[in-house]
Amino acid sequence: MSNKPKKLIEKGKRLDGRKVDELRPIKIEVGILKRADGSCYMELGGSKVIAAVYGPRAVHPRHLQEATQVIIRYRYDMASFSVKERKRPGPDRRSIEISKVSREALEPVILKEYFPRSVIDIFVEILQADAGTRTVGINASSVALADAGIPMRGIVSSCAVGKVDGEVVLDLTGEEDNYGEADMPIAMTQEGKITLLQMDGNFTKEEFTRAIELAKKGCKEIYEIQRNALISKYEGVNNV
Amino acid sequence: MSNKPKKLIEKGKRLDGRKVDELRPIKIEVGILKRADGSCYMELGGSKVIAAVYGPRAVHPRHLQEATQVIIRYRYDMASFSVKERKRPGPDRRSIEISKVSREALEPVILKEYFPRSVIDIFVEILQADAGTRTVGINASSVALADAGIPMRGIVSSCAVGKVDGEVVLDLTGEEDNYGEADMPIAMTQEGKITLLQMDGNFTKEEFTRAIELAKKGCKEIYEIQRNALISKYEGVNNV
Amino acid sequence: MSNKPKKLIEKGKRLDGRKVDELRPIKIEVGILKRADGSCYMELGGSKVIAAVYGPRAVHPRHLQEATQVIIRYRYDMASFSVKERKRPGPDRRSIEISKVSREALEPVILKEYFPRSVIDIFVEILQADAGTRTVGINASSVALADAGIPMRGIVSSCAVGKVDGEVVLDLTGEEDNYGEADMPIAMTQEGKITLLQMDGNFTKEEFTRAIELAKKGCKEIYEIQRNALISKYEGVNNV
Amino acid sequence: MSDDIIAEIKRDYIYNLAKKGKRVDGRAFDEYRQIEVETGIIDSAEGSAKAKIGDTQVIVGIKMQPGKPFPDTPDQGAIITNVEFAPIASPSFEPGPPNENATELARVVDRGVRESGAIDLSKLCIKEGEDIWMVFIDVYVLDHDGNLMDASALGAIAALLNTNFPNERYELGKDAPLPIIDLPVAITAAEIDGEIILDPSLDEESIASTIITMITGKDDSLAGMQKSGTGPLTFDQLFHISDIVSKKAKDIRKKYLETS
Amino acid sequence: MSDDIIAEIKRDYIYNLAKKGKRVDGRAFDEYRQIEVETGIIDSAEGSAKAKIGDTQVIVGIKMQPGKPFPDTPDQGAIITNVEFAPIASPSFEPGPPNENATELARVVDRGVRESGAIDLSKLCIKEGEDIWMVFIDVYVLDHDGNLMDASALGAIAALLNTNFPNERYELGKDAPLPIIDLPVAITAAEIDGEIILDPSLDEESIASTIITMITGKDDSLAGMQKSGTGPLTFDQLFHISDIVSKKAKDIRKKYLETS
Amino acid sequence: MSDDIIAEIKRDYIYNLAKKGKRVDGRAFDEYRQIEVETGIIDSAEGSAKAKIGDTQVIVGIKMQPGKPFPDTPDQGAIITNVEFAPIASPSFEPGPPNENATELARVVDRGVRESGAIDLSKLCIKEGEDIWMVFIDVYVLDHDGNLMDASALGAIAALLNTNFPNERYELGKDAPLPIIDLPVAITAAEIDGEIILDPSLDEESIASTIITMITGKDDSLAGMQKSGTGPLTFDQLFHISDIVSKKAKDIRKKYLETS
Repeated sequence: MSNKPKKLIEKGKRLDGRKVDELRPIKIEVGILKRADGSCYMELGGSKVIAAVYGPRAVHPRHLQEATQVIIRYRYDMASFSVKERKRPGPDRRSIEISKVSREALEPVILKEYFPRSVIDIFVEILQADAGTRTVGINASSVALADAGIPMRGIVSSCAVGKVDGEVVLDLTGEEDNYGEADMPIAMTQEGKITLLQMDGNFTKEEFTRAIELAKKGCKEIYEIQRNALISKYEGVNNV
Repeated sequence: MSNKPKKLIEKGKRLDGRKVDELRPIKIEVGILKRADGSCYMELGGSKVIAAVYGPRAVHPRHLQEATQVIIRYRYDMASFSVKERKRPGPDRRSIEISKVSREALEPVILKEYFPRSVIDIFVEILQADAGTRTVGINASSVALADAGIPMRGIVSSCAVGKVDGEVVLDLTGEEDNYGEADMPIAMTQEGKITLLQMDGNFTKEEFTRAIELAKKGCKEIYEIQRNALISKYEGVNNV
Repeated sequence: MSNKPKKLIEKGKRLDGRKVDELRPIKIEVGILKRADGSCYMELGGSKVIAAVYGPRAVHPRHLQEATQVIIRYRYDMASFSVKERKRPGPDRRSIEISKVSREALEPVILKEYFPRSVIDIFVEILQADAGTRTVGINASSVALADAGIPMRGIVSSCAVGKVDGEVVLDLTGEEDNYGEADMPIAMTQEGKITLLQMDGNFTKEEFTRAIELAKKGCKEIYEIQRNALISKYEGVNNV
Repeated sequence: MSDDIIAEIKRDYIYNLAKKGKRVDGRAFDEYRQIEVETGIIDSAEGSAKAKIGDTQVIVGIKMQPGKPFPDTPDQGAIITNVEFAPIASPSFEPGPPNENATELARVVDRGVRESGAIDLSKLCIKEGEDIWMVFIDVYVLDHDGNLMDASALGAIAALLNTNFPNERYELGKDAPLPIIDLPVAITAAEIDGEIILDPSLDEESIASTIITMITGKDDSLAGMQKSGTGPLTFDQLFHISDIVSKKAKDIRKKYLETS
Repeated sequence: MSDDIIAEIKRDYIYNLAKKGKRVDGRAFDEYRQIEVETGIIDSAEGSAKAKIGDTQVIVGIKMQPGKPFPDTPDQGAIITNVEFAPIASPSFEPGPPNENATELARVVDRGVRESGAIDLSKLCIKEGEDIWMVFIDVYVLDHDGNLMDASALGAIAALLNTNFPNERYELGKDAPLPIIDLPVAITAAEIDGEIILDPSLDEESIASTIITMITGKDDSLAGMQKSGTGPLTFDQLFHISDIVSKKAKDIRKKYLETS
Repeated sequence: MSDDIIAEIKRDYIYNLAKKGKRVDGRAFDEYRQIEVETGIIDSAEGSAKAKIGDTQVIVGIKMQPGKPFPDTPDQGAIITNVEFAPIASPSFEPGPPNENATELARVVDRGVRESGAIDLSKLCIKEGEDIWMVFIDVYVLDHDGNLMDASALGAIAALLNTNFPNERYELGKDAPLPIIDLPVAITAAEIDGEIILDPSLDEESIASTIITMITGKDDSLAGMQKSGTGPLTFDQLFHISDIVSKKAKDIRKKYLETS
C-alpha cells in the first residue's frame, strides 16, 4: 500500500486534477450482454462494473413467492482480480451488506405489484474497483432494469460524497477514501427522494448539509448520463 | 491454563468450600424473555444459561412433519465469550452431540402425541461456562417447557457426578473437571427414570454405584428448585 | 516423496516387472455388501476400490425427478487414509470432476427409460490409491450395476494408458504417473464405443494412435475379468 | 383470524394513532422506551454488558487475543464485530450463519465504534508489525422487540468501557483497562406514513417504510449513518432527523455511559 | 404393502419373540453375532483394520502426521477421531458432512480410546511445545446392519494395535510400533419392551427405545458410557447391564485383541 | 408454447440442417464464430484478457502473489485456476460455489496451461523451499452462448501473455513480464446425430450427445483432451476430430496469440 500523500487537495485541485465538486469520467454502454434481459456496463474513473437483469421470472422454490408483488434480488459481487490483493470468490460480509442496501435503493422505483409471484434478479459484477463501486453498481443496475423493460417510476442515480483534507468533496477515488475523513454513498430519484444513505467517518452538521448539496449535484449529472445512454439505445434500435 | 493444584479435596472440603455431595449455588428465573413461549435463566456456580422454548408451531419444510407426534428440536449453543479462549460462533462436534443427547433427555416426558405435524424448538444459550453446562441446559429447558405450557409427564432434572482425587463427588467445577478422573452427566425424572447418561474417565464398579446414588441426591435437590421456581411464577401471576 | 528413478523402463520391463502392454494384477469380488442393491470390490495393483449401487429408488426432492428417465448419480470419494498424506474427508475439485466423467462413462449403457422419475445412485469409495482409481471405480461400478440387476446394453470397461520414458505403456502405477509424460484414462463398451476419454501430458499423433490401440487391448482383458466375476456370482447363486 | 388479517388491523391502528400524534404504548414521537444497562456480567469475557430498551435485550461480550496486524496497518489493533441473532430471541430467527440483517447490524455497530474513534487502535499494538490485540465485539440478541441497532450499539460501547486487557493470561504484564476515547451513541428513527418516530418497537418497525440510524460522538458530529428499508426519504425528513438525534444521543450518553 | 406396515409387523414379531426370550436370528439375549477382525489391509495407512460384527462392516485407517501441540498440553500428542457414514453402507446414509449420529459415534469412540488411556499421549511428543504426533482415527462404515458403535470401537483399537510411527517419512528415525497400553472394548445393549439384549441388529435397534454403550478397560473399570435413544432406563436395568458387559468385553478383548 | 415444445422443434431443426451439412447460423461444420481477444483491460490484475467467440464472452484476470511451495516441488511455482459462472452470464447460472461443470472447465483449462508447459514453473521460484509465486487464473464467464471451454482457454493464455510479475509491490525488484513458453489452444467439437461440428453454439451444445475438447501446443502435439456428455464416440469419430483440430488450433494461435 502506498503511503499517504502530503496533500490530497492543493489549490482547490485534487490529485487527479478534478475540482471538489467534479465527478470522475464516466463511460456507459447499454445492452452489452446477449443472454441477460437487460444489461449495462459502466465505468466511473477506475471503477468498472457490469450489471445484468433477469426477469421477471418464476420463483423457485415456490414458498419464496409473494402473492401480491415481485421479489427483487440483488447480488453485488467483486471479481477476484478487481482489487490489488486477490479476493477469494464469493460473498463476504461487506458484499452482503452492499447487496441489501443496493436492493433497497432500487425497490422504491420498481412497480412491484405488476408481477406477483415472480422475481427480478439484479446481478452486479465489479470488474475493477477504485472506490464508489456500490454507487456505480446502482447506477448501472438502474439502467439495466430499464433496458430489461421493467416498469419503473423513474431512474435511481447514485454517487458518493466525502471529506478529504477537511473539505467536502464529490466522488472519492480509492486513495481519497483511504486517507479521507468521511465517506457517504447516497442514491436518489430525480424527484429528490433518498433511496440509499450510508455514512461513516466524521461530519459536522454543516459538513453534512454541504455534502447533501454536493450529492444532489452529482446525482443530477449522473441521471443525465443514464438518460442519454437509454435514449441512444432506443434511437439505435429504431434506426436499425 | 492454571496448573493443577496439589489437592482438589482437603479434609472433605473442595477448593470452593463445598462438601463432596454438595451442589454449587443455584439461581433460577422463569419467564425472562418476552418473545419466547417459555424461558428460563439458570446459574449453577459459574455456569450461566438461558433456555427458550418456541412452539408447538408449524414445521417447514413440510416433509419434515411427523403424522402422529410433535418433533422436538434442541440446540445447545455456546456464546463466543462464554469461555476463556473466544469460541467461533456456530455449532461444532461437541455441541452437536450435546444437542442430541439433551433432546433425548427431554423427549421421554413430553406428551408428543398431543401435537402431530408440529415442532417444539428448545434453544439453549450458554452465556458463561464453568462445567456442567449441558446439565444446566437440560434443567433450564425443562422449566422453560413447563413455562411454555407444554404438556409433560414430569420435570427432568440433571446434574453431573465425577471423580476427583479418587473420590466420587457431586457437581464438578471446571477445575475439578480438568484435573479430575471421571465425569458423568446424568438426567432423570422424579420417578427415577434415567433419560441421559454419559460417562468418561475411569470408574470402578463400586465408584459407579456410589456415583449413581450421589446423582440421585443431586437431581432431587435440583427438582425442588425447579418446582419452586415454577410455583413462584404461577403464584406471581395469580397475585397480579 | 521418493526421487525419480533413473529409468522407469529397462529392457522392455517396468519397475514392477511388467511388460509395456501388461495390466497390473486384478482381484475382483461381487456382492460383498449386504445393504447395497449391488456391490463390487476390485483391486488393480495397489488400488483398492468398493463400488455400491442403490436403486432405482425414489428421488427427493421431487422437483429433481425426470419424467421420462432415471437419473444417474455417481459419487467418487477417496477415504482419508487412501493416500500417503491424509486427505480431509469430503469432495474436492478433483473428485467432483471424476464423479462427473465417471457418471457420463456409465450412462450410455444404462437403459434409463425403464425407470422414469427414479434415481440410481452409484457410490465409489477408494480405500487405497495407487493410480488408475477412476478406471477401477468405473469397472467396479459397472459390475455393481449388473449385480443390482440394472438393465444395461453392456458392460463398460476402463483402463489408463500413458507415456513413460518416451514409451506408450498400459496401466500406469503411481510412480509411473508422477514421473511419466502423459496419462490417458479411457472407458469403452465391448462394441468399442468410447464413453470416457481424458488426457493430459504430451502425445504426438502417432503416440496417441498407439495409446488407443493399447487401451483397446487393456479394456478387452478387463471386460473378460468383469464378465467372469459376474458369471461366477450367478453360478454361485445357482449352486446354492 | 389469520395472521395476515391481524397484521392488517395492527397496521391500520398504528397508522391512525400516528396521524393523531400518538403511539401504541403512549410514548411521544421522540421518546425512548425504558433503557437499562448492566455491565460486568460475564466473567469469562474481558468486558461485557447487557443492554435493554423496553423488552429488547442484547448481551455483548468482549474478547481480546493477540494476533497479527494487517500488512497496511502494522501498528494498529483490529476490531471484529459480530452479531448473532440467537434463535431464543425471536420466532423468526433461525440457527445458522448471520443473515443480511445481522450482517448489516454488525457492520453498522462496527463502523460506529471504529469511525467515532472510540478506541485508539494504536494503543492495541503489542509489537509493531508482529503482534497486535484483536478486539472481538460479540453481540448476542436475547429478546427482539425492535430497535436492535440502538441496543446493540449501546451494549457494545458499554461493554468496551468495562473491558480489561487480559495481559496476565498472555504474560504481557498486568491487566489494565481498555482506554476509550469517544462514546458513540446510535439513535434510530422510523418513518410511518410521513411521521418520524424514535426508538421504533417491533410492531412499529414492521410497518415503517424506512428506518434510519444516526451515530454521533461526544462532540455531536456524525460518525455514522445507515438507512434501511425500501421506502424513500425526503431531504426535509432527513434534516429533521439529524436535528433531533443530537439531544437524544447526549441524554443517553450522559445517563448510561458517562456515569460508569 | 407399504414400508410402514412391514415395519409394524416386524416390530410386533421382534417384540413377541423378546417376550419369549428369543431373537430373530436365534441368538441368546447376551450373544454377539460372529465377529471378524482383519488388520494391515491398507498400505497407505499407518495402521488399519476391518471389523465385522455379523453383516455390519467398518474399516478403520490410522494416519499420523506431525503437528503443533495444544497450548495447555505442550508435551502431549493429539487424537482426532472421525466417523464417515459412507453412503455405500446404507440406503439412509447420504453424502455430506457427518450428521449427529456419526458425530456422536466418533466422539464416543474417541473418548473410549482417550479415557481408557489406551495411548500414552506423552509418547506422541516429538519436541515439547513444538512438535507432536497427531493420530487420525478414521472410521469408514461400509455396511450398516446395526451396532456400529461396537464395530467402530473394535476396529479403532485393532487398527491402533497395528500402527507404526511413520518416522522415516518425516526423517525422525526408524519406523516403530505405536505403544498401546489399554485395550478398551465397547459393549452395546438395547432395551426392547423391558428386555435387555446385547449387540442389537439393525432391526432390533430400530425398535429399541433406548441403547446404551459401556466401554471397559483391561482392569474391568468403566472408561466410557453413552445412552442414546428417547426411551428412559431404570436404575435396575442400568446395573443389570453394567453386570453383564464385563464378561462379554473380556471375551472379545481376549479373542480379537490380545492375540494379535 | 411450452419451453419443451420449443426445445423439441429447435432440436429437430438443427438435426435436419446437420443432415444437409448445414448449421443454423450458416457456418461450415469446421468453422468458428467470430473471435475477439482484448488484453490489458483490468488495471488491478497482473494480466487480463477478454475473449469473445460469437456472443460467448469471458474475462480472465491473472493475480500473482508469493506463497509457500508444495513439499514435493520446493523449486516450482503454483498455478491455481478457477472458473466462475457469474450469474450475469446465463439464466441457468446461480450464485454459489462452482458446480461440476465450472469445476470441470477450470480443471481442463488448468491442465491445458500446465501440461503444455506454457509456463516454466521453475521460473516462478523466489527462494527454493521457501517462497514461490502463486499464479491465480480466474475466469469469469460474462455471457454464455456455448463453447465456454475454448473461450476460457483462449482468454487464459492471452491473459498470461499479458502478465507482469508484480515484483515492486512485494519489494522483489522491477516488474517483469511472465515468460510464456508454449501457446496451448483448445478446440472443441460436438457430435450431433453422427456429424462432427466445431465451436458448438449453446443451442448446438444442448442437443449434442457428446462434446470433446482437444488441446494442442505449438508443435502440434496433444497436451490435453476431455470428453464430456453422455453419448458414446466411435474410434473413427475420435481420429477424425484429432485430424481437424490441428489446423484450426494453428490458425487461432497465429491470429490471436502470436501477434501480441
